[in-house]
Amino acid sequence: MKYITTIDGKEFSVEIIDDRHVSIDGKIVEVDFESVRAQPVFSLIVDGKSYEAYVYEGEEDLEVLVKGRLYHSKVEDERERRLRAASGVDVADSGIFHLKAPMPGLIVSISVEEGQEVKKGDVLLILESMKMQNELKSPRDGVIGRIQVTDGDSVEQRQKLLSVE
Amino acid sequence: MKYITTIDGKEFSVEIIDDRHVSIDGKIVEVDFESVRAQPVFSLIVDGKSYEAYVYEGEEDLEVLVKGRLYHSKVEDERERRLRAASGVDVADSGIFHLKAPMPGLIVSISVEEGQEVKKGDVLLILESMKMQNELKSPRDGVIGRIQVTDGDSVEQRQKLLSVE
Amino acid sequence: MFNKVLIANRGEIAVRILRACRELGIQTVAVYSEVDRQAMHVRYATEAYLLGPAPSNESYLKGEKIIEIALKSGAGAIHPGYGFLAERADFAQAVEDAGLEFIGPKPYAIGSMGDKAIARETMMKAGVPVVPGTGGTDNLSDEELLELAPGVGFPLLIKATAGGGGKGMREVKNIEEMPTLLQSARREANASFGNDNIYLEKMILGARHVEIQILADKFGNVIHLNERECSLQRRHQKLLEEAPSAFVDDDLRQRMGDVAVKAAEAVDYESAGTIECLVDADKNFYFLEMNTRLQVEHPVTELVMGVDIVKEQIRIARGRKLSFAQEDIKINGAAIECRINAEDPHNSFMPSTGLISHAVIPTGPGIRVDTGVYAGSEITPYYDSMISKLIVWGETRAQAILRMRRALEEYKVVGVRTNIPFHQAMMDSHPFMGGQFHTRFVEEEFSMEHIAEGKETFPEVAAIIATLVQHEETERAAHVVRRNARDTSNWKWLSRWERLSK
Amino acid sequence: MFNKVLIANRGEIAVRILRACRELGIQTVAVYSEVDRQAMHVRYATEAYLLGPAPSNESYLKGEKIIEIALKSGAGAIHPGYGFLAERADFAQAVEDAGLEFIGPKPYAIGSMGDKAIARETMMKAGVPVVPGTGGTDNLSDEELLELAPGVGFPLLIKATAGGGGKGMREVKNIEEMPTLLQSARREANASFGNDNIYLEKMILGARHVEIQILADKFGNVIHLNERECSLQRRHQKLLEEAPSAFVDDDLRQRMGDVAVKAAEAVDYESAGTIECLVDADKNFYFLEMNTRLQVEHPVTELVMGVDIVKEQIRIARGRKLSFAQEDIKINGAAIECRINAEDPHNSFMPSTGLISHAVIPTGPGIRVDTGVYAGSEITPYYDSMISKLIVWGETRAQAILRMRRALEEYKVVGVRTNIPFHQAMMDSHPFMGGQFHTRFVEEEFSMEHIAEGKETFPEVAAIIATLVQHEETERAAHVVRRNARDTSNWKWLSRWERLSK
Repeated sequence: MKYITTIDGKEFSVEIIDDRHVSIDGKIVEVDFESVRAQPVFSLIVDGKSYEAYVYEGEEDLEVLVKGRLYHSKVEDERERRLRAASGVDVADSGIFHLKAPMPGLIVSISVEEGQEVKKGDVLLILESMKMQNELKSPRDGVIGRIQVTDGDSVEQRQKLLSVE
Repeated sequence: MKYITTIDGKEFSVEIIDDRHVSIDGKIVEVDFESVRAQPVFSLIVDGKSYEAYVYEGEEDLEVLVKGRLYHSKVEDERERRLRAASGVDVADSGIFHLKAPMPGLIVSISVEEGQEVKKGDVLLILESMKMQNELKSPRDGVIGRIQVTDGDSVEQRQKLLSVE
Repeated sequence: MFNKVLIANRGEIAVRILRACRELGIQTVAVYSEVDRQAMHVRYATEAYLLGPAPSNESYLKGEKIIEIALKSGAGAIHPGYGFLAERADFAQAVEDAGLEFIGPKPYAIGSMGDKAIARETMMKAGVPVVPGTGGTDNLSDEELLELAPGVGFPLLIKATAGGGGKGMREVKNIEEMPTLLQSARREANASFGNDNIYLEKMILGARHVEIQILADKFGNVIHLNERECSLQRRHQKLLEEAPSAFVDDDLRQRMGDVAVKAAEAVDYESAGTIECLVDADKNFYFLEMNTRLQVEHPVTELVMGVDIVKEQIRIARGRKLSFAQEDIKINGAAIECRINAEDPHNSFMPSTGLISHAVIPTGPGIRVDTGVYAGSEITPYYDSMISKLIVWGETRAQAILRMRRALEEYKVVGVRTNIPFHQAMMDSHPFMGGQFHTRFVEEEFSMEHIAEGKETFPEVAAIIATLVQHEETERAAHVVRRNARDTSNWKWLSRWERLSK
Repeated sequence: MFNKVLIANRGEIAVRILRACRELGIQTVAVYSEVDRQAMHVRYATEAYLLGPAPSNESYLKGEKIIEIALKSGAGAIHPGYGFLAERADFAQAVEDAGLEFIGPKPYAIGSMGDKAIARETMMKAGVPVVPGTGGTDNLSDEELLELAPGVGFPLLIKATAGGGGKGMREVKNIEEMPTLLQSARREANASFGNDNIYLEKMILGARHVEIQILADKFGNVIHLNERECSLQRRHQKLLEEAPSAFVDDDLRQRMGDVAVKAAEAVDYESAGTIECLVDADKNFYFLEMNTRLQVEHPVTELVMGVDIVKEQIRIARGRKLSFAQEDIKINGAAIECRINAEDPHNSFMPSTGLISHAVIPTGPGIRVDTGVYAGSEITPYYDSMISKLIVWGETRAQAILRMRRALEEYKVVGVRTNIPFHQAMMDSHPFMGGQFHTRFVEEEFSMEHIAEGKETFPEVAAIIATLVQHEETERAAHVVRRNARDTSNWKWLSRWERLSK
């Protein structure tokens, strides 16, 4: 089975050959892979090198913690990949960014207005939660679309606050 | 719902009245009972007293660990109880005791012979496991029935070794 | 002498105090808000009583109700921990009036030291240098503060008089931005302490935050337990503390210790307290404030001095003399504390809420973890984001750093983001290793990304593991369809997948 | 100087050594048997290699294979831990011959001290008092031992010359039972050490087991780290150790320390080692044996002396001088170690095997846990039953006991039986609290049942909890039948039930 696996934006071509062998970018490696009972923990030994990994579903991807560093990963098989390629555009790059509340809290102030142009990194609004005021910033350049909250609103986690178009 | 609950051999009559009330031996108590997420842990608050309990299936009963002490418990509802009473005898008190290997190991020596009378606490055989020689003793008075192993045998966990009749 | 203590707090500090009580054979009473019903402090205590809904002002700030519970349960004393009611003189007074022992200083000391403005006055009178700022102990209005600001000079800090922990604190660069910041500081101060009084203080740039731990009994004996280095802060929140400070020499240590003892004596101090100072590059120090309570970072002092500060607080409240004299206090090795917060260091330290589905706590030599959370804990947005404290001891500071590195790598929390990667980067930072930093180091000079650059990474290993995990999941899906053909190996796929999809 | 170490061991001690290496920035190589593939030491090491099937003689005792792996992986040194190959002079020699550093003493020292019979000779020649027994260093046959036994006098002990940890040891009351016991001792010795030589030693009744920790570098510097109290044993297995010993006064401490240093010097000792002695009621002491390796109970010494013994071993092997001089060694507080074994104290301490489905490790001030197991670990019958060590430090022995009590109550292991209840009873035992015990105390005078009698129990609480848990399970079953009517509260029942029925 062939997969295209993306780690922190970098693509690897990984093929599962059999229980003990995979190839990565054409290079065959012998793997000893174990799932540790009752834990989200995996152990991989390659060429004697031992790697312990915590693997769990993140919000949007599979997160892999190896030697104290977290890797964001996405694994697609060839079929999925072809389908996505056929659709022409990468959904992630197009469309509208919806700013959602990362946690429940209180809207302290909204720093932008509908129709205003913003740059990546501009503060969009301030959400108070856990006794802290947290600045929510724009992840990209754009224009502010609909603002769905006002100052003083209590918001739930994942509630839509505004959009950047 | 009424239950007969046995704790370390002592019987209690426990009735679940509603979500917040139970009666134990006729005395009504207000209970605040919670199951802690993702753990075999329960929290009971009665009259302000806080009890944390680990509850898990033991080999033959429900084990309840409260304030550093383990309680062996058995819970029967009234119907079960009546059925058991109707059957006349308590199964546990009759019949044959089968000595099973509590863990895999090596039979080092058998201290008894078939037909021999033994008293509670007499050593039946010695099982070597985890580098230790472990004496397996008779849980009650009786006569040795069939011995199913000989010196030097390797045995699996739960394998029948001999019986006391 | 009391034999039952009510702990008016939650989280790791409630557990810390409960443990001290248990080790002293003292019965305990926990209080909790609705969202904390399953919390560790509730399960750990001898008794537990509900306060009210989650928001602090409906639960942990309800002093009257807490006193009522103490009386009803027969507790003879109340330990306030830190935060919440810990520095409220009115609460301490009410506790005393109810005939209970408040495990902390007398209301008078809280009042005169807990109010940051009065404390500055008191210290100035005692000849202790203070950071320049708005004098006077009146509650100044926004108008008055705006008028006084140019005299203090920019940049300056707005601080809450009832403050602590950086709550209600704002940096002000110029007069234009000041009105907005005054408002938000007051709002945060009110939310945190139920008191919106604020004052102004000049910012001393390039300084270190060094504090002296004090212990005082009811018989006028006062000792200090040397200093803690707390310069590593972000938005005035301490992130990492050490004892001793790599910057403090014996002479400065003694000068600061003497002043700290004097400051405590000036208000007939009793129990544990901390004198916070700024120290400039020339080793001049300025009194900042006194925290009239136990502090988050007390464990680093405990590890190097061999003194259990919480137990001493309880002993003092029970009317015992101090177990130690000043000459018994010797620095042994070095200790570092990392505050483990539920926040994402890769995303502006945004607080992270959710269910901790899995946690592995580091163990082994020289490691202490003070925690109130566990696998199964829900991190809610109602309280602050600190979930535990990881403290290590080493024979030397260098060994403590190496040990902390090891411990941070062992520490695994699944379900919420934590700032562990921040601390890992700090342990790899050369200025930190060299002890070269100041209170603005984290914000102005430190970059996680920069430190990460030099480190070996394992993207190929991550790719292989991610693919194998995904592949097994796919295999499992295929096998489930052919359910009748299941064998034991499929069960293996299944359990893995179930684990992953939880 | 080596930068990579192979750890020829498993379990908690492998993890302990791996951690020390990690804190020293040294790369690590683990070895493992087939059943240990998922073990913590395998996952924790930089590299890991399979040795063979589970039985020790096909895996952890395969010295040649281990050396081969060390050479292949580029490790420059081998740390043997304790047990397995730790006291095999032939293995140490083979390591040296392969051009690798053995982290431990030279083969000559292991040979002359590791062989208990030769060690006795050496000590007698150096004027150190020894426990009476069979002299001579020949490997005596059963016939010879039976002949010598009456001269030694009954009761006596059969001991393995390669022994340690009580393995291969038998108590003999009279000559009649001796032939059988000789056989079983030889069998156990062979299984544990690959060597079935045994000797006889008189039993000194009412004595204490006190041992002195030694550190020696390659430059002839030898220091001792004072004593450990190890009298609490069952079937000659240590169960609980302390430092310092409540029984040892400064005079005895100094006398024993001096002799221990002399003993180490007599064999040009290098690395960490322990001189075990019996001390009678009149404070006379007798050399028992020297353990030429790291010991299980080393942490209690580490906690009170502030010395990391494993790191010192590694530094010494790297050719460094000792970090400490004798005058730097000061006793600070008190430490206790409880060995947590997978065995059922209510059922003749029968070893317990199985899967640890859940574990809560105690945390907080003054607690150290050295462990190689975790939730998900399988306890197999192939190796010894110790799953972890719980070590506490206190300002005084009394405080350490109270802290241990707290820690034992926090420690939860679900899936296998442990001896935690035994240790809890010990902490409540008056003779233990008073420091009044000897090597046969556990077997002859201590009763868990007797201690339990006085304690408050909560059968009604247990009854309520058991009933509620069972009731919810029953409710759940009823709800599952009416699956369409499910609501969120049913999910709660379901998840509880799933958890219970795992």
